[in-house]
Amino acid sequence: MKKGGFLGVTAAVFRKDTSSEIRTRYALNALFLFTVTTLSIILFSFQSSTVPVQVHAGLLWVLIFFAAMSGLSRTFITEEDRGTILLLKLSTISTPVYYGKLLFNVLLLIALTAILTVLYAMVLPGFIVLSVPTLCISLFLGTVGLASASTIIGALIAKANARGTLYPVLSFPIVLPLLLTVIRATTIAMEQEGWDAAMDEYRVLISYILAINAASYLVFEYIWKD
Amino acid sequence: MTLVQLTASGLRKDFNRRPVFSDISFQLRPGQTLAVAGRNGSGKSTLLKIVASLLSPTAGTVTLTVGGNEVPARWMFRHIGMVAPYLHLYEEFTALENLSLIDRIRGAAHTAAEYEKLLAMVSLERRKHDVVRTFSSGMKQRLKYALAWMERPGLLLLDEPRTNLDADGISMVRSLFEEQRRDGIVIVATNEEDDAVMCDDTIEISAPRRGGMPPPAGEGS
Amino acid sequence: MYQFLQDNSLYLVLAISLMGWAGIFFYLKRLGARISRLEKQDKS
Amino acid sequence: MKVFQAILGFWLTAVILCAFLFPIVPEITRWYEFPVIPGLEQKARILFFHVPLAWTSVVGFVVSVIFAIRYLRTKKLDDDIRSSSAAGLGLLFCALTTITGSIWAKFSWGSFWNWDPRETSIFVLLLIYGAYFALRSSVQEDDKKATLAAVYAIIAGVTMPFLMFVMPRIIASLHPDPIINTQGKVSMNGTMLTVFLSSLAGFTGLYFWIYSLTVRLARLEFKRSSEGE
Repeated sequence: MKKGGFLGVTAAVFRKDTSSEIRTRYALNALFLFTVTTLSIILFSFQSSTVPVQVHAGLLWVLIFFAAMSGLSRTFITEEDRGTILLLKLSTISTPVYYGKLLFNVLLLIALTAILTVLYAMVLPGFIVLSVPTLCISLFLGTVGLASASTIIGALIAKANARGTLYPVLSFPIVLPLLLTVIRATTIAMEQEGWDAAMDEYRVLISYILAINAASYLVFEYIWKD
Repeated sequence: MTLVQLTASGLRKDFNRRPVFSDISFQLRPGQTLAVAGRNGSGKSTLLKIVASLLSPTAGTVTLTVGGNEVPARWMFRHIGMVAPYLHLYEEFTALENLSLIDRIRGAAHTAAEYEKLLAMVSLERRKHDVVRTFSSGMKQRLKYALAWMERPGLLLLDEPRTNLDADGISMVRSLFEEQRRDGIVIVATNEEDDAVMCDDTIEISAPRRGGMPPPAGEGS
Repeated sequence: MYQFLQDNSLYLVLAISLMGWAGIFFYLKRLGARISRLEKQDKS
Repeated sequence: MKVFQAILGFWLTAVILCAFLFPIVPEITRWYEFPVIPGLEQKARILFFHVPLAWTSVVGFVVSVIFAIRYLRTKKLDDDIRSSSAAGLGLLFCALTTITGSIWAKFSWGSFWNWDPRETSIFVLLLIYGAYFALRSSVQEDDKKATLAAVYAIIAGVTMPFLMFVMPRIIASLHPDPIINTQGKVSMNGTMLTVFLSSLAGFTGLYFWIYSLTVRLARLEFKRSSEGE
């Protein structure tokens, strides 16, 4: 990229998506409603019974996973549905579009995860964390990985029909290794002190993030064309 | 504006192994204009998309050279301005925002004065702070012209150029067209005789018939 | 009879497996021949 | 081709005979005897068939990913035919693995499904195959279908090794039950290993035989459908 530079264009795509989201609230509304409904369902079903730690860790990530599934495909689908993707194609190459949208999804999911976790901890007193740093690191890495996988699958799904059902179906086997690892890391955060107790899990998560992003970088060009 | 030269050779496109058109070749030098004619569904838009490298052909090549150097397909957009019915704007943004956002994504940064000038050219200066959703289809079409014209592209692709435009709009398109043909290339896909006669050349595309089957439906003209 | 089958169940399983394999084998061979025939038809 | 088929025929027949006829004894004295594996006994024999099935379903996946990469490079629909045929066959073998596996699980561990690491891995492979074909069926246009399917196969191919790596660590911690680990401690003697490896080779050969038939059939179908229009 000569003019504007790669980073500049990526930032421009990101800015366009952010201000579009603020104007239309396609994803935000869906995510907000999703959070409220699922949390209240969990609250009603648990009442005051105590549940083991692993269940909390698992449940939290089930929430985050489905939230990602309901919100993160929008950024590509709206471009495709409204026919604005051609305008983008006539304006830039694939890579900055991909990274702009990835950045948007990552930040959206990080914000969502933060809110979800705080709400979850407030509403369910059984959610006790021994090591807050471990929790934060796991949530962060898990969210980045989940957002990365969701973004490339979202780009795929935007080109297909029957997207609503297909999105979780395609994503689940891809993110399962990530989910299992991050659930384990979250469990460790609730059981052990010290930020490095889940070091192995961090390594797996980081290499997952690197691998999925490298693959996405290589294949996105092919989704983008045609 | 940079001087560009466009060569298309042996272009052919199949949809699901059914040919839309085949063996289309042409060469355009700066100052040349070409009209693409054909029935509805004959693949005029498909041809334009292929020339803009938005779609890859089943066979054949499109080469764009700038100052004698060939431009790789993924960078072609830099020299292309396109106006087409299937090209949509960001409706949640204002006219001005559409210009500046796309400008940034293109990696360029025109000044506010230049945006004003463009909007004045397409007579939208009074509505520049209104979101595009509230625009009439003619106004959207005008804004598309402003977007296509912003970079002063070497190659201008117009699909159904007068869609939704009033007499004023059509004369604006005319003057753009004349301006562009001084040292740039224009390709117009059209059904209207008036548009075709403006151009130096016309190519007529029709689906290669196979056993009397009608050409595939669905792909808009 | 039942006793005999139970004592020699291993051989029973063996026999079934062998028959199954033979079935698959000859089915595949026939399929291959049929595909070759179709390919020849298509060429000519 | 004829020779290959004849060899394969004898090869797998021999494997089946050896797998069932060689006796399982506590104390090995002769070359053709298998050692007793505690908790499995006669049931150990399914090892010679179940594991190769699982292996071939993974081979199918790998072949599919390789041709997916090739398709993206060449954009020739023939590579897509090969990729999707490999995946289709992989799906079949994956289903067979699941069935034989859960029969074994029923007799060894008492229930058809235990979510032990390998069961879960094969289940996820099944999900990937399912998702792959769901994606294919939701796209109409040939080129687009092939591209999207290829991209998905590649993404899945990148994440699958993580599953293989992550799974045993995670599940072991959730299921400390020692019974489930018997599988990991399978100790084979030389004879057993030879038969086992021969079976792996035989099943791989069988896979590629069926694979070539499937590809040829798919090509014929492809040709017919483009001419028929």
